[in-house]
Amino acid sequence: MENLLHIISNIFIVVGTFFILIGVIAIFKFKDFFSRILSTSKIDTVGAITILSGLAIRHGISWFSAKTILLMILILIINPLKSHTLLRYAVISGHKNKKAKGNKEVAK
Amino acid sequence: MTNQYIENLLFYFVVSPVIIAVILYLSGANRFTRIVALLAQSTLFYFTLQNFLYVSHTNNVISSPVGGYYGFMGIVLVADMLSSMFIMLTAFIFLIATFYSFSANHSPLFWLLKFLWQASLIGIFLSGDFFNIFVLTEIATIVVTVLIMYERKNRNMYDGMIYLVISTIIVNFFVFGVGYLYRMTGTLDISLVSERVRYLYTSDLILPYALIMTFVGLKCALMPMYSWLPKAHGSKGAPSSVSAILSGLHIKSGLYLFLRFSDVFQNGGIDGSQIFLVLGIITALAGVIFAVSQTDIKLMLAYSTIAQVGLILVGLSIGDIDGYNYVGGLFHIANHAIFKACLFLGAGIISHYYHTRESTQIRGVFFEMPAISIAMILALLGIIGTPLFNGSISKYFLMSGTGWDTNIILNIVNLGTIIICIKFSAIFFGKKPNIRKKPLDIMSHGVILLLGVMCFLMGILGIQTINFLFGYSVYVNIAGYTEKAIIFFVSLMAGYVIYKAFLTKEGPAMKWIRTSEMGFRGMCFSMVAFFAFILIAVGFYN
Amino acid sequence: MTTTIMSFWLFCNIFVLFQKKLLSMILWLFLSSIIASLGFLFLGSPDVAMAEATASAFVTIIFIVCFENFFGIKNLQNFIEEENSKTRENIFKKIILPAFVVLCTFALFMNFLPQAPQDTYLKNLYILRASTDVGGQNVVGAIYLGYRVYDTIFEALLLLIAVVAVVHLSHFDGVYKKDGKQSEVKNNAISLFTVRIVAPITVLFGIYLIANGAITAGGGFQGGLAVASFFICRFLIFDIYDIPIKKVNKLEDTIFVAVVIMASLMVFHGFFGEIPPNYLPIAQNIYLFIMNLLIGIKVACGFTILLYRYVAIERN
Amino acid sequence: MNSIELISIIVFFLGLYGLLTNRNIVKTIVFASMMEVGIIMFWLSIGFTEGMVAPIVASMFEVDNYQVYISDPLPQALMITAIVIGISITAIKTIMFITLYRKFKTTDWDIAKIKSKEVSKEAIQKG
Repeated sequence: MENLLHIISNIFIVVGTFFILIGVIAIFKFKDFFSRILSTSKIDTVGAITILSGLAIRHGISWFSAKTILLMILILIINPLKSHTLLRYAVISGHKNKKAKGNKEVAK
Repeated sequence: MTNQYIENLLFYFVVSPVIIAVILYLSGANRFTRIVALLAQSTLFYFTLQNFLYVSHTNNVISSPVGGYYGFMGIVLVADMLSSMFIMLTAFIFLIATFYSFSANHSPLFWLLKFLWQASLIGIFLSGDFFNIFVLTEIATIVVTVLIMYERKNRNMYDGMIYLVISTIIVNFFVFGVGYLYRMTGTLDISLVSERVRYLYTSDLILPYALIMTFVGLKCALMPMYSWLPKAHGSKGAPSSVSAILSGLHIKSGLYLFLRFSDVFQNGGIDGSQIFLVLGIITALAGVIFAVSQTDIKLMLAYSTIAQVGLILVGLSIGDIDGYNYVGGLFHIANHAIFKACLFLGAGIISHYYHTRESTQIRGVFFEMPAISIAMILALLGIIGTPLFNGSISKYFLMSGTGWDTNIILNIVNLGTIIICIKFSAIFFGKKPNIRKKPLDIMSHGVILLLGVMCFLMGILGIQTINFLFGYSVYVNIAGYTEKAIIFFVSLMAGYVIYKAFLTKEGPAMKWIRTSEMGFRGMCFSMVAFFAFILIAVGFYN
Repeated sequence: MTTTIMSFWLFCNIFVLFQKKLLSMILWLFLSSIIASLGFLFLGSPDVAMAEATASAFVTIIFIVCFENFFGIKNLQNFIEEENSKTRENIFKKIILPAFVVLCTFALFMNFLPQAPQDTYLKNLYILRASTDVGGQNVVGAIYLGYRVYDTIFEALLLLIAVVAVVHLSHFDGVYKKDGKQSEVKNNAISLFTVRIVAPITVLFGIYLIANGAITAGGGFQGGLAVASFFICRFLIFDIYDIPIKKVNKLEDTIFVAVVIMASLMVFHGFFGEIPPNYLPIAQNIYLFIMNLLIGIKVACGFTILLYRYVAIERN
Repeated sequence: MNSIELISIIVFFLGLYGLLTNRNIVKTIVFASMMEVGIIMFWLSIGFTEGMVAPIVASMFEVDNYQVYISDPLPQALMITAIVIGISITAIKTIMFITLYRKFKTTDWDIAKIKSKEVSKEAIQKG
């Protein structure tokens, strides 16, 4: 039973790190700000939650896993708020995409 | 008084001003704040006097671990002869300042800051713990910054900013040095560290010594790191009682820390007295040159404070630890507190009455305010070191037994101080201004007169005061004293001639010295250069 | 493991140095102190990690709120700096000379590094005797509330003076304007909704830290800072400035007097001496709890006032 | 002489270098607080060994050799004080800079020096 738990938690952790790897690749693939924010925020949330659930499974029913579950709930609430506020203030402070800037030069 | 009762009293010397300050601040502005403040201040002075008498009579060191945790686990407050004298001096000068600013109804913020400043200074003089000195110096820095910027109308933000930023950067060096000391000796208590430092190699102690002495160097405004002092002491926004305490007392906490820390490192085998002798001489000379070129009376006094502090450092680091020079240095600390407080308070009243601080525009003070000008003339005679005044006694001991080269330099510094005082006393004579006479304020004028008379009294009863204050029994041989008197009168004549010949009109050189001032980056450079200089001097020549 | 984190912290600090724009410099500073607080965890000090994390958050809020009008203009400072240092040869004075001076001092510093081994005299005493002398499981809490409570009094005093200094040194005199400047960016429903959920959790976390400061890591200061972050959410996100600042200021001063009286009564008259030994642990725990509570409330009030001054009055 | 101490000394000197090179008052405040974090790191790196445990009684029992593997509680108690001092000093510097900026309209140390002298000269004539 012990090593079964370990195997499952190892799988979860590997999947989580794989998600975060995709997030890092996404940062370098997309050129402008908005698509980067879109990809990283989604993947960060998913990656963090899978790793944390992997840890929770490893420790079974204990105070440690209770704390990780509370942490997961907090991440679920705060991460969308973080990316939302970033996006909103970027738009308000007049951040334009790179492509749009290109047209402006042409217009000039 | 039983020892147990006195042991707890030490803690209340520091905490009672804090509680009084906050209560006064909370009670808001009403008629009683001044009276309560005066009563609290006089009881505090009474208890410091009692403590000083107890320590000087029974001649034992009171060390009271705060909280009763023995074995140096907590913080230990130490009151030996030197620190009780400093506490009494602090309480006395603050009592003088309370009398002085009694008539001007200040806001409760003023009383809050004044009592907190006194609490932190007494805390520094009493504390036997390195990190505690760091916390108390930070509190003193913030309180002084706010007090310098007290009057909203004519305060100059740049001076306050320079003072705060420079003092907080230099304190980082101090905390670094204390970190190394803690790592090597395992404890933070000064007496325990000075015991355990004996078992370490001297080469290990060089770096903490340099770090801590840079902090002490800035606190005593040594030569390269002096330009925060005229901004702080001569700042426009400061009420005059604040600059009097700053110049008379706040600079002494730096000297006190110098004494304490050089004792600690003396046990470890590092003797920095040669370095600080040279630095003291350079500071004294430069302070004199800068002071002569000033026209603003408060800046003139601020730069002369630098010169006097340099002189005191020379005294403390020439001879052996209990020699005549050491006693001269200590006595000059007390004298300097008295006459500088008197001069600054008088200058405050004069600049308030004439609405200007330019010495060229102020004339005829002697006819306008005879009481104050008599007191200030007594104080000026004290600084110069005229015979039968307190300055001459301390200078006599300072210069006793020094080689002929240091003697000449000290006489040149004395000549410089004479020229400064002549230039300063130009404001007393001349034609009577047509300004309407202000009502005589008994409190402040009386206090200044008291200080002036004290300068004279401490001169005549010099040997008794030294015995009372420091417990050293000293002897003045008449032949040496008369020789000093002759040299004094010669230099007085020479000073007058030099002043009349060169200094009445301001030449281009003088103007450049007056207006040249270090920027912020210059001060940071001077800090780093000072640190590197001490490292090299102690590291390679020890 | 710790050296990798610390080297990453070093790189963040190097990046702080070479930033042209002010905003990026402040954000790099924030990142470097967050990593430092993570490093403190690996150095075995959770208390300092918590204090450092909330401290760097507050300092960054203060910087961004106050220096807002310096970020927007195309690096106004560089424009001023260029205007003064037009000539190229002054590059020597600006970059090379300071670099040379600092490198020499660094070389001197490394040359005289002390090699003496670490002396753990006080460390052993504290670890052995802290929980019996002062009570409570957290030795760090026992030190700064029991052995060195003299330091803690002056630290609480320092916070009180900082508030007084900020009020006195600001351009506007002590008038407490009821409604500060509304932030020009209207806050929409999403952030209001989520902060309404998260804010109570931070307050709960703060009170938890204050409550068992003596048992687990945490204590008066960290808990107070966490509770203060709730009030700061009200200023920054909800734009509501309805907190009666004058009363909070008076509350802070009275609590400070209570702290000083409490400390001097309990510890300095050896009050613990008179308690019969079997009741001693309870009295010690009560004392630690009350001290933590008072310091926590005082720190929370202090920082609320500080942030109110910056956000409501200094911003425009 | 462990690696953490070396890194904190380097950060301290980085802050010092920053102070010497820039003329912007705001950047001086940033570099001063950077120096303070460097010193806090130096204090906590005293006697550091890998895998240290916090000095809380509960976690002390798991460690066998309590001499080495429990971190020193004293620097931690002191550094909480140093952090709180760091915050309040930075807060006061910021307020002073804002008032200075409102009066002198500059963020440069040397221009502020020149302007402060002009203000004092006016005060003399007017006074």
